[in-house]
Amino acid sequence: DLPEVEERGYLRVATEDNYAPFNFMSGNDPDGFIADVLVELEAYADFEIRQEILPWTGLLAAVSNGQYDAAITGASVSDERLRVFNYAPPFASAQHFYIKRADDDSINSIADLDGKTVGVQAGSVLLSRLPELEAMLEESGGSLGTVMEYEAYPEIYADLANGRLDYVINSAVPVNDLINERGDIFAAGQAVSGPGFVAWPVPKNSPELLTYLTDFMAHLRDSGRLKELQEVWFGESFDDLPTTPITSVAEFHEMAGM
Amino acid sequence: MDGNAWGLLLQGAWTTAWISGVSILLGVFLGLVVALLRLAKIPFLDQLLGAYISLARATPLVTLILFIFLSGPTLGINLNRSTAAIMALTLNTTAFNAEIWRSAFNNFSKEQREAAMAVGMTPWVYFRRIMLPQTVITSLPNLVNEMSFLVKGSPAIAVIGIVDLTRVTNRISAVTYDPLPPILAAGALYMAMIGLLVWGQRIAERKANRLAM
Amino acid sequence: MSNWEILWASRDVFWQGFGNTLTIFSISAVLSFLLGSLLLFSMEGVRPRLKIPLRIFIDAMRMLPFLILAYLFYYGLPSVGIRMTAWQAGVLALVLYHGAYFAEILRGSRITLSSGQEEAAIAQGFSRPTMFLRIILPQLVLRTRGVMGNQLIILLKDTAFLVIITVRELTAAANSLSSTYFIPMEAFIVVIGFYWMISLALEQGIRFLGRIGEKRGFNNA
Amino acid sequence: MPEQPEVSIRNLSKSFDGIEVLRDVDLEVKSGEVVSILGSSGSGKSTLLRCINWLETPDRGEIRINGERIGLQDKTQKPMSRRELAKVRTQLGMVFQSFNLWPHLNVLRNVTEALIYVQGLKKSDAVERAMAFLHKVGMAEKAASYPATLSGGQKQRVAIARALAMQPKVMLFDEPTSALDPELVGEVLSVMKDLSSEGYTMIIVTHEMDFARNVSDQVVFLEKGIIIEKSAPEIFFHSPRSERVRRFLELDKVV
Amino acid sequence: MPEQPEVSIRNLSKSFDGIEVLRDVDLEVKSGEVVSILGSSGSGKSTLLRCINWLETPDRGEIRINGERIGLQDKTQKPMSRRELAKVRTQLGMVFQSFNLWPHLNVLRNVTEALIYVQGLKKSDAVERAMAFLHKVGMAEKAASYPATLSGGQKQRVAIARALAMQPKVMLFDEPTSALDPELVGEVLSVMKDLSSEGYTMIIVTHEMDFARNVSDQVVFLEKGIIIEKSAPEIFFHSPRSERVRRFLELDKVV
Ligand SMILES: Nc1ncnc2c1ncn2[C@@H]1O[C@H](COP(=O)(O)OP(=O)(O)OP(=O)(O)O)[C@@H](O)[C@H]1O
Ligand SMILES: Nc1ncnc2c1ncn2[C@@H]1O[C@H](COP(=O)(O)OP(=O)(O)OP(=O)(O)O)[C@@H](O)[C@H]1O
Ligand SMILES: [Mg+2]
Ligand SMILES: [Mg+2]
Repeated sequence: DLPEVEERGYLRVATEDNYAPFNFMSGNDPDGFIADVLVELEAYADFEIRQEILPWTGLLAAVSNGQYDAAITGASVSDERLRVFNYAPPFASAQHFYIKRADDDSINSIADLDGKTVGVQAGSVLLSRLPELEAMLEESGGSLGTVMEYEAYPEIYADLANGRLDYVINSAVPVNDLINERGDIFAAGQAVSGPGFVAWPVPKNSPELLTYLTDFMAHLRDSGRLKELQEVWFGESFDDLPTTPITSVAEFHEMAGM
Repeated sequence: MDGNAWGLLLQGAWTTAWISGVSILLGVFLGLVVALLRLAKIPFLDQLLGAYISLARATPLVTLILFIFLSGPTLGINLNRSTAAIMALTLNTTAFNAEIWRSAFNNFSKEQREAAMAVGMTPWVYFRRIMLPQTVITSLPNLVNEMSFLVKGSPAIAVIGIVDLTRVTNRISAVTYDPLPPILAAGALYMAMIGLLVWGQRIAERKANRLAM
Repeated sequence: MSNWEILWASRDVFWQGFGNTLTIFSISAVLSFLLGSLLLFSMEGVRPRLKIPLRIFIDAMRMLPFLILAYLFYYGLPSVGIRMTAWQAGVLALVLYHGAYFAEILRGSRITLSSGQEEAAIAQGFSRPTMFLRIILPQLVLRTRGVMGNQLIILLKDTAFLVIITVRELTAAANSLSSTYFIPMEAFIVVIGFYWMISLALEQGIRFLGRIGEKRGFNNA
Repeated sequence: MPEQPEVSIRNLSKSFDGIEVLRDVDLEVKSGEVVSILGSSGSGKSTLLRCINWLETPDRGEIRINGERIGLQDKTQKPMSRRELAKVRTQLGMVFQSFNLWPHLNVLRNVTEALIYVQGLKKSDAVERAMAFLHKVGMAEKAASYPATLSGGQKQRVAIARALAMQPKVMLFDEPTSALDPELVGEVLSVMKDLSSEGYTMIIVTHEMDFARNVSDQVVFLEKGIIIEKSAPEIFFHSPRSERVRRFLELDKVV
Repeated sequence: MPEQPEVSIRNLSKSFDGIEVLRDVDLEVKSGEVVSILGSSGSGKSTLLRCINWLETPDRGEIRINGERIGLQDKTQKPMSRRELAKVRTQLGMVFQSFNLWPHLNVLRNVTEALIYVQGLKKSDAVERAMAFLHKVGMAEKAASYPATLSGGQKQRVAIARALAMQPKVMLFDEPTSALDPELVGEVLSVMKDLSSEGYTMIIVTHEMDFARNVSDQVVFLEKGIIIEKSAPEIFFHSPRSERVRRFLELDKVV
């Protein structure tokens, strides 16, 4: 927790390296939204920040295990993770959108997704919130088609491009980034879920650190730096995000309107 | 892909190469030791080693590496990443190599052993002068097979933050959204590394083909 | 709910994954052994011109990471108009890949088989295929049983790579449970338990071969 | 028209690593004839036998079994396919100097294997015939044993039974009795005599002079790959033409 | 005090899979004595020889080389460590029925290997001694060849040279001349005679009656694992006590 960190003199944070635009590498150096935020944090804090780069697979385990104090990455908030982690106030929306092939004219609205094959990451928050889409489809008299689960998004996009999938669901920020890079092939559609949030997981047994990071987020927001960085990296600012930490499922559901 | 990307890939390849290389050397040697200890059929130790081989072979590498890395601090040992990776790879490959060696020893000609015993060779001299030189050659295809699996399985070490060849590939494709070129390039580098081992095997075999009797 | 209770509640997911793993593994193990034997037989020189391409195929498979092979089959081939289901692509990749390894294992033992036995068979008028099937292959299997055990276990674990091409096998089940509920350790302990069960069964089979071999003087250590 | 020889060898030469092991060997063996090949160790006896059924490919020369060419196509001089070779070889049986039993099969199955999978006998017939020959060599009660548990002489007897059971036209024996005791030598001999009276042709490499004297119609002496004496046993053992053979025979008496 | 026997075997029994292959064998071999073991195939001759240097572990009985117990610790009756066994075995040389050469070493190194790594000779001395023995068996010019390229008799001669070069006190021969031609039999025999006059003790399993008659001090006849005759060659070959031996010898003459 925070006293330990202050005594130690440095904060150990885990980040990722292949989740653009949050975390990615330019050559050998971390880049992206998080990298810039860490610069701010370094300036804000009176202790050192030591950053370690891990792949997503082992990352949350290492944090919950106490190897690191917090995961400074783009982690979506979910009911299940809230059992183990609290979240600092969110810095990006994780609302879900569908993506289709740019040249596919058969899909123009959510109702058109009726019965079509969808790709989504296995075990993800996106998968667990599919019932919301199902409800929308049923409203328009349709139903959810086959759901294909993948380990990672690069493969999902590959299968969308080669036609095995009709559409893919991902959250706001990565969707924007994808369309930025490959707008020639893919196109974004409408939201298929209520609001969702991207935030930093902090172990449940570090309440003081959570408070500290909450204050830091407030500092970023108030100084206008957060908005700037969001516009640089996400292409839009998310102005109506909650400003308090998320520590329980009930809180989360209320914020997300679930 | 630009020159910069190639530079990163080569750095990753070097990491993969040296960590695999060290683990291969350790694994071949420790596998031999384990196989010999099992041949001695020392009660208890034999069962212990048998259980180790059985479990280590069945455990996926990623799990093993995470386990070593995460449980190290709990046990009060602070492993650096490379050490943890080498430990995990070695634990894994040793189990397979032990079975390769054991199989070679089991298949070794009974007549030759008896001839050695009859001239008064001690087990050690027999092992070193008669059995080992022949089983090294006959096990070579299998040892090189296992080495190839080790190199190919090494991407698992990325899970604790080591930037190996595969990790570099992921980093590049995360930005470009075009995974195929870096994957193919990495594939070529992996093939070059393992190709070196396979080539060595062919050379050694050609030199020793008189063993077929 | 404790982590173990969560896992218990999701036991269906595990059973299904286990069933898939077992099915893929059994099919691929049988087929790749057959392919390996066939490769070895074809390299024995019925057509000398086949020998070099086969050699190259085997070495290429040994050099190529399995993941890339599976990846190319599933994601790469559609671009040239060949579309396989995940299972077809997965099993085909496993069979080609491990078939090459089986061939190399058998070949390694083949070159140390005494030529006298082969000559005895030839002198009795055995045709090549019959001799291979009745005289050579059974001995190779007895002699390579330990290494075959290794290979089968690696094959078993390689089925886990098929998660990347959407085959929902055991590791996929664990991955998704552990990332959904964030219970990595427990989920993987269960998976290791399952894999270990299968490999213990394999080891039992290998031991049985060992007893057959022992009676025939194949076990000399 | 003269009777056609069962085995005819013409001009056979073979070298290993540039050293000539057989040089211009000529030999004709008539149907039902028994030929013994003598010669010192390394003189090329085994090699000659192995060339006859093309286990060793000669460098030059021509071998015919029953007038049929082995190894090379008669017209084109091209190598035979393996299938063709296998067919010619079914006329030839061979007992090896080093037995070459198949270790994964028990004694009975060592004998039945070729009966079933080459001659296509029914399993029960194969077993019956195999047991008959195993009886002849006194190995019937070891039918279920594996080669690894047999004594040297026992292995040799199984190897003999295995070759005999195929009932080929011509039998090639490479020192068939070297590991046998006198009693068994007698038994195996009587089996071989039966065979010869049944019309089998036999070529036997042996070191046992008595054996050669009593059984053969023709005795051949090889020296450094050349046939230096080829005659009926009465002549060979009593008045050999060559000095070399005389010395060879004398040494035998001294022992 | 009576002279201590070089090899003493008492009450030796051994069975395989419940079948007794040796039963209560007693044998004493004095220093410098040559003992021939005769018997039909499968009677247990090789097994007896293999028990003497503990390649086969007997079920019961005691074997002493020069008074020194082999296999079991004298006091505790516990099995010897392999190192201790190796030490006792240096007094015993053995030539196997199936040669058992080491295929990865050439002929010369097959002979020198144990000289260097067991007896600790310098390499040059080992080579010198090895070449001397290879000369004796006529294999000096094949010193650089590998076993796979040797003929049967050549392999056997190398195996003999390998055992002789160790200059053990007691030599065990398992049918050392079965694959040799008469000339070589003579040569090997004379080597063996030399050895016996140099004070070597020898136990020889053989099927060659003349050999046994001319060389041995004692002839032993095994039948189904029991010694049924043990006598000097003059008695053995002219007036054997047992009917069985008489029949055995008669058959020899018939051939
Ligand atoms: N594969 C081989 N490569 C090289 N040389 C060989 C090979 N086979 C045999 N030789 C050589 O050819 C010669 C003749 O060998 P062969 O086996 O025909 O002798 P042999 O007359 O049968 O002798 P023995 O009575 O000892 O069995 C020997 O000098 C042997 O070393
Ligand atoms: N490892 C074994 N397992 C089972 N039975 C065996 C084994 N070794 C030998 N025997 C049996 O023991 C008996 C005696 O064998 P041994 O080799 O001593 O005979 P031998 O007198 O040397 O015969 P030969 O003259 O044919 O060499 C044989 O019936 C043989 O089948
Ligand atoms: Mg020969
Ligand atoms: Mg014997």
